[in-house]
Amino acid sequence: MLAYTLRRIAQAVPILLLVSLISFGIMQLVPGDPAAVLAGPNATPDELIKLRQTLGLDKSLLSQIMIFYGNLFQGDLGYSIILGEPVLKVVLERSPISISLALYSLVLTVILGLSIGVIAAMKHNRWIDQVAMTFALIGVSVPNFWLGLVMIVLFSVHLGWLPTGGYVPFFEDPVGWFLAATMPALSLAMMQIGLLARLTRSTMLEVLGQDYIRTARAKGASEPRVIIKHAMSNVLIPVVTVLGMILSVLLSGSVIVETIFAVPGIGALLGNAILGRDYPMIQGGLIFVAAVLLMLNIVVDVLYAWLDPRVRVQ
Amino acid sequence: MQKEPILRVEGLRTTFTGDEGTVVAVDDVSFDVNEGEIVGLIGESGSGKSVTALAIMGLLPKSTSQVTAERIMFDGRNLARASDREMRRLRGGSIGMIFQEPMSSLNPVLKIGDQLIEPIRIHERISYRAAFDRGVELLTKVGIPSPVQRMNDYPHQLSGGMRQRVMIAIALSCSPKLLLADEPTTALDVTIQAQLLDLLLEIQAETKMAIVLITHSMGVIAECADKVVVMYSGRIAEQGPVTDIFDRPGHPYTKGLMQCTPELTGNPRRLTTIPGALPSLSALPPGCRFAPRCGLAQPACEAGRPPMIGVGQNHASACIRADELVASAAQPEGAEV
Amino acid sequence: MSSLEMNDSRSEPSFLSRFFEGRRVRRLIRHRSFMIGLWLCLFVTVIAVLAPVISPVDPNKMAIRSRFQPPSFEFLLGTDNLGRDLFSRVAWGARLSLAIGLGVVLLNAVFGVLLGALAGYFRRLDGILMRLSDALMAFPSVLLAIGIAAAMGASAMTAVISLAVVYIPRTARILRASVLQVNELEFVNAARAAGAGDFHILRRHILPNCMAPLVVQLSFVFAYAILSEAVLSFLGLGAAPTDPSWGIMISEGRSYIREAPWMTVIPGMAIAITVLGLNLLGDGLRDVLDPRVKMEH
Amino acid sequence: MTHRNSKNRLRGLLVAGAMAVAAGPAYAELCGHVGGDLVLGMEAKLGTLDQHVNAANATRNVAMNIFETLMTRDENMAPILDLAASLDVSDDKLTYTFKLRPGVKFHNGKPLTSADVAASFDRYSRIGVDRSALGSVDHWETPDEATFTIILKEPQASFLESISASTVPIVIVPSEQASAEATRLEPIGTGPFQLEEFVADSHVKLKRYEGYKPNETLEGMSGFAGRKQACVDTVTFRTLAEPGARLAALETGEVDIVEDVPTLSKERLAGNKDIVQTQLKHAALWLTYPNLSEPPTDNLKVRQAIQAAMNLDEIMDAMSDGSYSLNPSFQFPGQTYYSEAGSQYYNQNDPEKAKALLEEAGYNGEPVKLLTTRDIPRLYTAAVVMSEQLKAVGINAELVVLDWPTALGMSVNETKGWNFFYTGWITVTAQGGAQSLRNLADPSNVHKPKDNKSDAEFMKEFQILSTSPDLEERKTAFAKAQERVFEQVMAIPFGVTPKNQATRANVKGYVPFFNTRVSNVWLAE
Repeated sequence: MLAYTLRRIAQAVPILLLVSLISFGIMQLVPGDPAAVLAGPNATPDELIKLRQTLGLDKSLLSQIMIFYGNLFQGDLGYSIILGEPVLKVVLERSPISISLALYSLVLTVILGLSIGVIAAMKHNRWIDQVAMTFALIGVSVPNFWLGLVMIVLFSVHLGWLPTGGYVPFFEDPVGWFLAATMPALSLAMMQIGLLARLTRSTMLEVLGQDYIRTARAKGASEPRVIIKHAMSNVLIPVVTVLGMILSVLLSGSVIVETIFAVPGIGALLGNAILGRDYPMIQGGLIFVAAVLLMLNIVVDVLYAWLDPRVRVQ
Repeated sequence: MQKEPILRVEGLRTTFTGDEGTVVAVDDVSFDVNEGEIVGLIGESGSGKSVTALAIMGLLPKSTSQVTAERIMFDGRNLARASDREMRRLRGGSIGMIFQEPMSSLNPVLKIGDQLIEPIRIHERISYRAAFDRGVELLTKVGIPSPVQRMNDYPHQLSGGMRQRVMIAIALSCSPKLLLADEPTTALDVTIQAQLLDLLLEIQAETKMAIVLITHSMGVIAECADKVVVMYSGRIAEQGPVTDIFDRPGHPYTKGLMQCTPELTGNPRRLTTIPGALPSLSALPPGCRFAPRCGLAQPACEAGRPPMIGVGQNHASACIRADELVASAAQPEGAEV
Repeated sequence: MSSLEMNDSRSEPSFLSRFFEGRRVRRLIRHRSFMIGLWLCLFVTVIAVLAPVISPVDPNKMAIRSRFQPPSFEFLLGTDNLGRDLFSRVAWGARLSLAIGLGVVLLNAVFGVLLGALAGYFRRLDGILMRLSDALMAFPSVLLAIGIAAAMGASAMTAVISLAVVYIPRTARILRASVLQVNELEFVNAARAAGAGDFHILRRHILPNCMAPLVVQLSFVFAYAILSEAVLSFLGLGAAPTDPSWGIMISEGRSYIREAPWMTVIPGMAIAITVLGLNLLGDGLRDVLDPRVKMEH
Repeated sequence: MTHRNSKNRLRGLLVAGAMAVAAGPAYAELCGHVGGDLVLGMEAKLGTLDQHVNAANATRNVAMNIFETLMTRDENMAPILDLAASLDVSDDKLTYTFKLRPGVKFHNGKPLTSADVAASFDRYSRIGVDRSALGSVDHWETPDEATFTIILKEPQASFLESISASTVPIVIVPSEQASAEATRLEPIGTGPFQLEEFVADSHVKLKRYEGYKPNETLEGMSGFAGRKQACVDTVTFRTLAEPGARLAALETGEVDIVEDVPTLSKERLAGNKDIVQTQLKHAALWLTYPNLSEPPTDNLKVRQAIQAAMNLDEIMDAMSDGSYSLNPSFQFPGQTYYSEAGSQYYNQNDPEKAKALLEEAGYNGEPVKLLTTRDIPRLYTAAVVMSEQLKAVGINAELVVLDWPTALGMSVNETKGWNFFYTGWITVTAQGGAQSLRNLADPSNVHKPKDNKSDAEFMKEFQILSTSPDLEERKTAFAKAQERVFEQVMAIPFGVTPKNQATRANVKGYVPFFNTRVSNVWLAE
C-alpha cells in the first residue's frame, strides 16, 4: 500500500512538469497586456506604456518565463503582477476558501446524490423514482452559472433568506460561512448531484440484484441492514472513484461560480489571472492546482483500494 | 401415527410479472418434508425448483412476483400468512439456505467472519466475542483449515469450494431445523462436489435437521436423498421415496432423467438425452406439459392436466400412464432377478 | 448484449447497418427517455435549421425604441437592451450551439478514436499518450478552456477547439479501454494468426467493436460541449460577441435580471432543454448499446 | 515683496477650495454619530493598492482613503494643498517650497517628515505611472524635517496642475518604502483610514486610524483634501461584480452604498424609502478615436463622412439605457475649460452628407474595423450601434471584439488592424483641459498620426494650453485645439454619463465624487 502510494506520487512529478509546459505554451500564445488590466478601463495609452516599463513587461515573454523557472526551483513562485503579492502566499490564502467551498459542495453532492439515488433504486419504477430521476436529469442539464443567477434573485432578493455572495471565514463565524456558502455550493453541486444520483441508482439496482444481497436476506437481515451494510458497501466503490472526479470538477467549476458569488477562491483568482494576463500567477497557480488535483486522485485511488479488498491485496 | 412434517407445502403457486406479461413459474406444488429427512427436488433449469425454495423463504422480489399457497406449514406456523417480521426471524434462524453460486453469494467487501457471524448476531442475543468463537467453531466444523485466520479474510481470497463451505457454515450458524440447499455443488469441481455432499450428510447425521436438496443430478439424489420430488415446467411430475422412484419411476420424464445419468444406469450405451427443451412459460401446452417431448404421449395427454396418481406408498405421479410405467419398470427387473 | 458477441466481422461492410440493426432500433423506439430525448433534440434541430425562416427579424437588428419589451404577441420572447428580438436570437443561438457542439463531437470522434486506438493498440505509444492526457486532465477543465480561448480570441472556432482539447483525452481513454478489451478477444487473435496487418486488424476487427461506448460518450460530450460553450461565452471567451450565443445572451441579460428577467431566463431554458434532450438521448443509447458504461465526466 | 505675492496667489487657491465646501457641515458636526461598520458594494475588481503604479479607478476608490498627497484637487478639480500647510513659489517660478503640516503621523506611528515626502517623490519619479509630471524637475531638497523644496529646470505653468493630478496621485508613503518594487508598496499612509484586510476579488476592509491628524485649514472635505474624519469604525469595500447581486445587497441591507446603479433600476429604487439615490451628473466622457495610419481612416474625408453619419443620441441612449447627456466638448459643462467650439461637427446625424463625403473621398468598400471589448459593456454597445450607423451609409464596418487587455494593448502598440478604438474617460476629463487633450498630442498620439507627429496647428494650441501662465489665453487655446480636433476628426466624443449611486437612508454625509470618499460619512442610528 505504501509502495503503491509512493509510486503514484513519483508518477505525478513528470505530469506536473508537463502541466507547467502546457500552460507555458498556452501563455506564449495569449496576446494582451497585464498593464492594461492594472491600469483599468480609464487609463490612457500614455499611462499604459509607462506602466509596462515599470512592471518590466517590456522584457520578452521568454525571459520572463526563464525567470519564473529559475525561481521555481528555489521554491519561489514569484510575484503576481496584478496583486503585487507573492504568488505562493496568495494561492495559499485562497485555496482554503475554494477547498472549503468544494468540500461543502461535495458534502451536499454525497448526501443528496446518494440518498436520491438510493431512494430511487429502492422505489424502482414507482413515482418517487420518476420524480428523483427527473430532478437528477434537470440537475445535469442546467448551466450552473445560470442557476446561480436565478438563485440570487430568488433566495436573496425575493425571499431574503441568503446573502448574495461573498465569503465569511469559517472560524470567525460558522453560521455566516454556512449562509454565504450555501448558494455557491449548491449551484456548484447541482450537476454533480444529478450525476451521482444517476450513478448511485444504477449501481444500486445492479447491486440489489446480486446473489450476496439474497444471501443477506436469507440470513434474516432487515431491509435497512441489507441496504446499509451489504448494498452500500458495494455501491460506494464506484461512487468513491467518481468522487475524485467530482471533487476536481467542483474545484475547477468554481471559476465561474466564484465570480458570480464574489467568492475569493482560487478559481476566481486564476480566472482573473488568465483574463488579466498575470503570467506569474497563472503559472504558479496552475501548478499548484494541478498538484492538488493529482494528489486528490492519488488519495481517491488509495481510498478505492482501501474500500475494495479485491484491489487492496494485489 | 406419523409425526407432523417439519415442512408441508400445499398448493404453492408463484407468478412473475414482467415486460411480456405474467407467467406462472410454479403451479400448484405440494410436498412434505419430515424431520431429519433429506428431500431431493430435481428438475432441469427453469423447472421451478429454485423458485419453489425462494418462495418458501419469502426471498422473491415483491415488486415482480406473487406467491400464493393454500398453506406452507413450517414448524407449526403458516408461512403463507406470516408477516415480513416473522419471516425475517425464521430466515437464517430456523431455516437456513445455501445457494448455487459460491462465487457471488458472498459479499466481496465484507470479511468472512463478519458475514458468518451476522445471522448469529441477528437471531441471538450474543456478544461479538462469543459469536466470533462460534464462527471459528463453525468453520472448523465445515472443514476449513486455520479458521481463525480465515475469519479475517475476504471472499476473493478463498477457493470456490472453500467459499461454499463458508456458505454452509453461514446456513448452519443458528442450528436450523430446515436447510434449503439450492444446487450447492453444481458450480464446483466433481471431486469437491463429492466432498461437500459428504460434509452435508455428515452434518445432517449429527444435527438431524431436515434438508431440501435442490439439484438437477439424479446421481446426487441417489447418494443423499430419502425422498424425491421431480419437477417439470413448474409442476410436480412425480414424487416418492427415493428407492421407489429409482426402481419404479412412474413418469416418463423421471425415466428420461435417470437415463441421462450414466453412473445410475451403469450402461454407457443407453446414455440418451431427452429430445427437445422445456416449454416457454409464456406458451405452455394445454395438457401434460411434458407431452410434446414424451415418447409415450397419447392424444389424451394433451386433453388436460394429468392428475397425481398414487402408484405406491407415498409415491405419486402426474402421468396418465403411470401405472403402466411402474408395472413395466418392475417387470424386466423382476424377470432378470 | 453488446456487439462484442458478433465475432464475424468479415461479413460487414457497413458497420452502421450492424450497429443499428433492427433489434436495437426496436429497443430504442420502445425506450421512453430515448424517445423524449429524440423529440427534444429534433425540436431544437428544426428550430436551428429553420432559424432564417422562422425568425421574425435579423437576430442582430437593433431597435432602441422597443428595448426591454417583455414577451408578448409582437415579441414572442421579448426584446433585449438593444431592442433585438429574443426569439430570433434564441433560434439563431440554437444554430450556433448545435454547430459548436457538433464540431466538438466531430473532433472528439476523429482524435479520440485516433489517439485512443493508437494508445490501446500500440503499447509503446501508450505511456506517452496517457501521460499527456493525464497532464491535460490535471488542469481544471474550465481553466484550460479559458486559457486556450484567451490565446485564440473569442470565436465559434475557438470554442470548438478549446472544448475539444478538454474532452479528447477523456474520449481517448474510453476508446483505449475498449481497444484493450477487444484486443484480447478470440477473433482478433484469429485474424492475427491469419496474418492480417496491424492497421487492418484495428480498422476491420477492433474499432467496429468499440463503437458502442464511443457513441454513448460522444452523446454526452455533445451535451457537455453545449454547457461549456455557454460558460465560455458567458465569460466572453466563447463565441464571437457578435454571434447570438446563448451564453452571451445570459451574460448580457444578467445586468437586467431584475427588470428584464426574460433576457436571462429564456436563453438559460434553451440551454437546459437542449442539454436535457441530449442527456436523455445518451441515456437511451447507453441502455441499449452499452450497458456497461456508467459515467464519464 | 514678490515672495508675499506668491503666498497670496496660493491663498486664493486655498480659498477656492474652501468655498467649494461652504455648504458642507461645520467641523463639530462632521460626524453626526461615531461608530458602526460601513459596507460599500463595488463594481470593479481591485488589483494592488500601490497607488504609484496603478491608474485604475477601483484602486483610487479605496487607496485615496488610506493615502494623502502633498497637493491634490478640490471638489472642482482645482489644485489644493493637503499634507502641505503652505507653498511658496519663487519669483523665477523655479523653486517650490512646501511646509508640511505638523503632527501628521503614518499608520505605523512614524511622524511624517520631509524625508518621507522626498522618498515618495523618488519612488514616483522612478516607477510612477505619471512620472512625466515630474519631467521638468531638476531636483528636490529637504532643508529641514518640515520643509520640502522642488527646484525646476525651467518654469512650467502647469506644474502644480501636474503634481496635484489625481489620476495616479503622488501619494506620500514612509521613506522605508522608497525602494519598494512596482506593485509591492505596503499600504501605509497618513489618511483617516488604515488597511485592516485585503482579499482581492472579495473585499478590502479599512479601519479608523486613531492617530489621524486632520487638515484643519478647511471646514470640511473638498476633493481628496480638507477636513476628514473617520466617523465609522470600519469600512468594507466589497467587490460585487454581478449588478443584480450588488443591488440586491443594497436592498437587503447587506451593503450601505452602491456605485453605478443601473438606469433601469433607478425607478424601482425610488419607491424604496430605505434607499436614497445620489448622482454625479458628469462622471464619464465616452469617446472613440480613429487610427490615422490605417486606411481608410487615414483619409480625412472618410473620417469626416463617419463623423457626419453618426447619430450620437442613439449611441448614448443605447449604451446608457437612456441616462446620458450630449456633450460637444472634451470637458464637462461647468469646468473651467469647457467650450463648445467645433460643435457644428458634433452629432450631425446627416447620412446624405456622409454619403457625399464618401463619394468625394473615393471610398471603395474598404473595411472599417471597430476595435472594442465586451469586458466594458458600454464600449461594446457603442461600437455595435456605431457599426450599424456606418453600414447604413454604405461603410463596410466590421467589429473586432477582443478582451480588454488585448484590445487596449492593440490600440497602444499596433498601427494596423483597427480603425476606431473606444474608451471612456473619468478622471482624464476631470483633470482639466491640458490633461484631456494630452492623449492627442505628441508623444502620446493615441490616434496614430503619420510619423507619430500630431497635427501641427493642434500642437501649437496645445503648447499654449500647457505652458501659458495666463488662464484666459489657455482657455482660448483649448477652444481652438478642440475645434481642430473636430475638424481633423482626431477623436469623436459621444457624450457624458452620470454616476448614479444609492445609499441606505441611514447613511449620512456621503457626497458623490469621481472617486469614493468614506471620510465624514456616518451612520444614523
